Amino acid sequence: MNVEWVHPGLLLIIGAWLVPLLKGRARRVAMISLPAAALVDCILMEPGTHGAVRFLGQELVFGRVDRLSLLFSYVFSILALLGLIYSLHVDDDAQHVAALTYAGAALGVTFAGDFLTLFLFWELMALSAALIVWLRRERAAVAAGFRYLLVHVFGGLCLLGGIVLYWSHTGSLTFGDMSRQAGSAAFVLILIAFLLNAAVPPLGAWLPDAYPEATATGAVFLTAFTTKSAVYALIRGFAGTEILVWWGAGMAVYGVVYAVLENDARRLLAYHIISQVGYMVCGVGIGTSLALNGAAAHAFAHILYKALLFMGAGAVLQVTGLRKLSDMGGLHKTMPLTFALYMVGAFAISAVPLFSGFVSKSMVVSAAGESHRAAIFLLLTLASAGTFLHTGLKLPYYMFFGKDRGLPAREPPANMLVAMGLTAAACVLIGVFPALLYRYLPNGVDYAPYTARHVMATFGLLGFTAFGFFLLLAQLDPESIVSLDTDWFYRRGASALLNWSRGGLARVEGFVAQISDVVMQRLVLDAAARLRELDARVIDAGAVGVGRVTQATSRGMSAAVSGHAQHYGLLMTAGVLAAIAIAIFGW
Amino acid sequence: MVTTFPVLTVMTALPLAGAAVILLLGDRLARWIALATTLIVCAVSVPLYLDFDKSSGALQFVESVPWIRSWNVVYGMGVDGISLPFVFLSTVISVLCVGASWTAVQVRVREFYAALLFAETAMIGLFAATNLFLFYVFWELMLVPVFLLIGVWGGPDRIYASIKFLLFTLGGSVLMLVGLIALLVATGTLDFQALAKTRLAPDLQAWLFVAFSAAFAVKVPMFPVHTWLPDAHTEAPTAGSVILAGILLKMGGYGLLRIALPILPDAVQLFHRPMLLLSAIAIVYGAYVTLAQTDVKRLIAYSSISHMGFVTLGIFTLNRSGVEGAILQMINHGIVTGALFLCVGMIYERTHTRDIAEYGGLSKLAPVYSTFLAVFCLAAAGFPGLNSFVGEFLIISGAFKTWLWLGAATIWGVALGTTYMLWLYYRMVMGDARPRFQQLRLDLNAREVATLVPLAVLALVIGLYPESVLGFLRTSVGQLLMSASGSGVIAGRP
Amino acid sequence: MRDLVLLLPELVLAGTALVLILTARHLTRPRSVAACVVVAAMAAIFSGWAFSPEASRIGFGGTIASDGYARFFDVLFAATLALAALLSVRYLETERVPPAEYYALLLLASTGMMLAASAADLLILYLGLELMILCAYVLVGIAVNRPISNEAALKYFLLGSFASALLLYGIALVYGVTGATDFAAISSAIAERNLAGHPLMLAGVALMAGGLAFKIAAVPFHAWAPDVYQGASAPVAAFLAAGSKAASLAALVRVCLSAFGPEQRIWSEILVGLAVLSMVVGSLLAIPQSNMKRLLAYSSIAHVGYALLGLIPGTPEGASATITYAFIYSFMTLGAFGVVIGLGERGEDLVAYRGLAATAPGTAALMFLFLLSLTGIPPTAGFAAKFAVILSAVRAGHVSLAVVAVLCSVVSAFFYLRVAVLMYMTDPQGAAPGRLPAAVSAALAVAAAVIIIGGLFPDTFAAWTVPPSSRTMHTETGKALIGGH
Amino acid sequence: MTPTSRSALRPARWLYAGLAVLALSEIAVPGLFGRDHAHFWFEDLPGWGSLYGFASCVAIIVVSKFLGKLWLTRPENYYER
Repeated sequence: MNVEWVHPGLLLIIGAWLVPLLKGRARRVAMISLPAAALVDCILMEPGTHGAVRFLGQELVFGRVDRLSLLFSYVFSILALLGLIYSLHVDDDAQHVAALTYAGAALGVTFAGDFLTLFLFWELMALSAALIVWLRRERAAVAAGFRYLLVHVFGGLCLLGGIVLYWSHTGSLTFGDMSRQAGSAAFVLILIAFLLNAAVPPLGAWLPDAYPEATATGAVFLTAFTTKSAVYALIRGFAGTEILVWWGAGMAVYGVVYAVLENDARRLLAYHIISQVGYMVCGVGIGTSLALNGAAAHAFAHILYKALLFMGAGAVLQVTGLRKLSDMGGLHKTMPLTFALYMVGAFAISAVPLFSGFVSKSMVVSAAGESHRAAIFLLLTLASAGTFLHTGLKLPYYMFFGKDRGLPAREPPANMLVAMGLTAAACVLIGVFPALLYRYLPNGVDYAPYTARHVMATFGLLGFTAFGFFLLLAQLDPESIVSLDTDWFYRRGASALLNWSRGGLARVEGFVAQISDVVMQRLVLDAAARLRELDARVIDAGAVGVGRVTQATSRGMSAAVSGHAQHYGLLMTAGVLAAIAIAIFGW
Repeated sequence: MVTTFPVLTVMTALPLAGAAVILLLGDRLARWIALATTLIVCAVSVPLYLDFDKSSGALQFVESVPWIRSWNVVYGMGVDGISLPFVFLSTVISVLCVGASWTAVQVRVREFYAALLFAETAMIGLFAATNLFLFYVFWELMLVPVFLLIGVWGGPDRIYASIKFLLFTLGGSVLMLVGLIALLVATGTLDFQALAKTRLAPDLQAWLFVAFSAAFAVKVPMFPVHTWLPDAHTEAPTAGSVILAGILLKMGGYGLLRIALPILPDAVQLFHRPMLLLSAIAIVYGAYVTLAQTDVKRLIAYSSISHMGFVTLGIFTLNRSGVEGAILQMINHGIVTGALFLCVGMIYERTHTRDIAEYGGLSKLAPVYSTFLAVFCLAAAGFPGLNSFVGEFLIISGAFKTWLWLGAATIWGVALGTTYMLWLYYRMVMGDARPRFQQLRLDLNAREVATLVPLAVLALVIGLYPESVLGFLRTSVGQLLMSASGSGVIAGRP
Repeated sequence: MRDLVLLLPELVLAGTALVLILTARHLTRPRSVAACVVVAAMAAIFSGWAFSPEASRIGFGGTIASDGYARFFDVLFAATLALAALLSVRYLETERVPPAEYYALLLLASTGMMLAASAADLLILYLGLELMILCAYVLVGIAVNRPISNEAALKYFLLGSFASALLLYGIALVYGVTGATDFAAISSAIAERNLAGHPLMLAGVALMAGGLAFKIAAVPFHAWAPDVYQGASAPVAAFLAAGSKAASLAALVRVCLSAFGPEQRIWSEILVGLAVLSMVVGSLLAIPQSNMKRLLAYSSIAHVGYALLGLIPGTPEGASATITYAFIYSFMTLGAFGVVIGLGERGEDLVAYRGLAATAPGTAALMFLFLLSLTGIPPTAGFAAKFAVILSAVRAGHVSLAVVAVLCSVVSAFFYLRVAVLMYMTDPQGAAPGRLPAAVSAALAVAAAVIIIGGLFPDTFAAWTVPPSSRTMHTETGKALIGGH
Repeated sequence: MTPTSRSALRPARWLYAGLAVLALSEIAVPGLFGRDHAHFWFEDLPGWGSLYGFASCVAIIVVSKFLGKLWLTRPENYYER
């Protein structure tokens, strides 16, 4: 690849190995400057095709730079920066290396111009993400990370199969609009792979399964990259795929429904990732330029505010060590700053006007409206009500107010607060000056989020959601439960498969081994034993009778005669007779 | 291109000389001499890669001396794009075997290293032979040292394993002997190129194919005749396992490429569907059985069955990407599985257990080891950017070009493969450390690192720049497929 | 008178034998006697190559053929004799056997072998074989104070005489039909008066085949071999396994090709039966043996089967393959027996080989080499020999035979390598064996050299292993065979 | 805050008032500042946002709780068993 173009992803992946080499201040500087450098690199990047290499007789493009990939690269590197600030205090190099690799892989996916490159970084992303989960180094985390890895291996294989099919059909590996392949096996396989990473139910259960198991800091990175890079890939390849519209809308509601039942703070937020990604998938499905803009913009905004929310929940986890809402309460006294910053995120995700979510989410919703999809419009609106219900009301209520358990808590370390502050600032900034975001969107934008009707309708929606919330507050008390999701299939199913292969196939294998043993040994050895028997018994016995007669006639020379010799003689006679027979009849 | 310096003969003869010296000088110097010899062989082999003309598919560095006139057999050495990578692999693997046995072998040291070098001679000779007779001689020659390696320095059940190995492989190869003789009778020559030019009567081809593939199938090993492999791999000492996995299994695939495809094209057309089926079975079946293993070495052994299934599948897809992938995959399997056996051997030296259940949490006790193991597990799982990915990618695309369900089977195989590899890593390295390992010094020493690094580098280089191997193959494979598609004069029947 | 030149090797050996017998009472030190026997053998070889005419000719009124074939076997038998002599030294010293008589018998037996190989007449052939086997009887039983060897000798004698009777009866029948006993006359008679289908003729062929089959110990005429080898002292067993087998094979080949050329179809059918039975039964019966000599006996039976493969097609190159096999086999088996002898008394029991590689690496390595050669693993001479015979079988279209042969060789691999397993993969039991006696190691060295050279350069002996001179074959079969070149 | 925190937060008069204001303004405001076009007829219903917000809030809670009771929820150690 050429010199003047530096791949920000590789910059992070390779630079990551600086971290373990450095100590103290230098290390912190490196941790900040690496993603900062990546960000600058992305900003200075001019559109075009860079870093093309030949591989397997194919042209691999590491740097396909256009408005879409640039937008995602900005937000990815911004979040890498914020996330690292947030985790500055962590003294575990492995986590930082994993995080940087993860971010780098996401950037690699963003700039990948062909399927092989995409696949390379896709797998790298899965692996580093699993590593991040593992690095909480607790049994539950390790198990969850392993499940995460297996699911994504499956997804990766669908992708690989799709790529290979695509290659053998079209003879090219270029990653672009797939609509011409629509319906082919390649199309389906690749779509499945993307949807799996986008955590689309029923393929999405890995997300609430794994993310809450990560460390407080790790979770922040996890929320950003995997699903959003999938959204990027969907926008790139599957814009206007009708099925995505309904799937996305359903997904938005699905997340909300599960969030009601959830007790673990970060798992609740995880379900809201699913819900929010639903908006983007839906936007991709609608496929109009407004919808695509909306999907991209929402991804951008979502990465920021979701990170903020996870930072808040992480901060609480950090200081209290608690994850279940049922154990928390009354923290607003001890952690006011965290509470305030968290609420910014909550307002953003609930699309309160003047916060980032409002300006991005409404694009998708109005795109649904413009394409006259009433049902979708209603579903999405309902979902946003639900979003506010949980992230804006339920979670903060039980976390910061609710029953005061007098928990010994204080504000989190400064770097966490700084990171949260910056993120919150970004959310508000975008909310107040949407143009900042809009001018980077892939397609030209003429969209005004702040119309009187829209603003008022939103306020009404949220206000009466709050009303309903307080009415039904009694119903909402969190309970210590887990809720079934499709991860049941591999959490319960996997063990079934293993038992099966241990039992049944081991027996088959043993059987095959038996057969070969029989052929190689039984046959030979037993036949040998038999023949020895024959040699000893039959010939002996047959000869013994004749031997008696001979004995009777020739006692005199009996001393010189051993039974065996006669038997041999008989044998020879038989041989001669046989030979004569062959000679006579053979002629 | 003919060189005046008989480099191949020298490479083949040097290890024998080294073995002789070792036997004379005794145990103290044995391993040093062995190391020196293998390294010298590597050094000698360098011009092979530099002066090799990639643009020509013909044999190069050819040496030909009349040998046995009564059977019209010459002593012929030479390499083309297909055999060169295997020669390279053999030389490298041999060095690493010496490194791996440095401390592991304590009894009958000189015999051990002598056998090792003897094996190297057989390997190089086999891949450099240009006629079937010489090929067979080295083929059988290979049995002896491996038989001894397993039987003398192996595990508790070594005698059973060694005899089983010997009888299986011998049973296969004697049929090849009959086939060889039938070929000689039918065509009057055993020279590979001459044979490839003559077209035999189809029914004769069919019989010959059965005879030869009996030998090759046992060696590869293909599905129903694979049961010798787990025992052999499990009981063999580390170096033995590495040679088995790294070279011996490849001899079968190499034979298919050298003999079955070019010499018996019609028979291949006739049999390639059943062979594909067997390969697919081997892939999936092998993977499942692997999944069920509880012994590290056995697990890797069974994984080889699955991986070699990919190789035979690639070969019998009979299209370019399939065959190139198969050859590349043989090299990759040699590197990766060899490395995995080395890793297992190294940890076994310390813990003296091969039961996966007794492992866990190595990441804390042996970070370096865990890192290497991760690299090789990922490589074996076909992680992009590492060598196996390229091979599997080519084979899978070849399979898809042949039959869709075949591609599906391969994908399924890859899925299972990734699963058992990652699961193995998960069980051994993840989780909390076992108390009984706490006081052991589990992590690798410099020598072991030096043994593993070359393989890791190879895995990475081939993964990122497969041309480094494929470049050598391309022309020869093209020729091979041309002759496999069938062209030449009809030769007399026996 | 100048015909005597043709018998020069025989005469040398016989003469030495007479001298030994006359001076028996003065010769008590086996070493010296062995030395002069070896010298005599050398002299025989030398005379055989030096004085015999280049062109092959028939002497003594068409009874003695002197051709490359005969000369080759002269060399072989002389070499066998020399090696056997060397191997016997220690045995004679321990068993207190009068050396002179012993060596005289060896010499006379070898003379008989040479006669049999160069006979161009049924009677000479018979005489030669009888001379050989009579000496063999005595040699087997020469340790008078060992009941087992007496028993073996008697058994051998009874069955042997039975076999000789068969042979003689066959000769008589053939003579009765054709009115001739010398090969050329017989074959021409068969051809001209087309007696090929004459029942008595056929019976004669069958009887002679039986008689010779006993001497080469082919199944079902094999049963004596294990007992006799076990009963006889190891050196004698080695001598029998190598020499007498080779001699009888030589006779068989010459008879089949020269005399009964026209009957080829018949005797190859009989030989197919013998070959298959020998290979299968020999290999399978060898497996359960726990006594080394019995094991080698059964292996010798199996190897006869392989050797016959070459003769079956009745072609000259097939014949030369067979005699090559006989040649190589003699050295392989002499080598194996040599190790047995080298290990002394305990060498006869398989247990003695446990952990031999640890206690006596050199001996173990040699034994391993011989075993590999017997199995037929390249690059040993055993492989080359096996390759040649199977090749000729396949040439004649007997592919199924070839398959049987190689499968049997897998079976044989099992019991040969079981010994290797004992030597290399088990722990030693009891005291380490002493060093090999110089004589024995010399013999082993020769055998090993032949096996390695013959394996690396199979053509080495091809120049010598010529089929019996086709001068005697002026029948259409003969011409056809010549055409076969 | 005392254990009676919930009562303190229970919808008080001022909350009802606020909500009423919200609803009214939602009806009024678009009328006052010119009407930007609606996509669907129901958007023109008076107080649409408020109605729909309340409806969906209740719907979500009821439905998901119902589903939870019915099928989805399991004791916490479900997967550990």
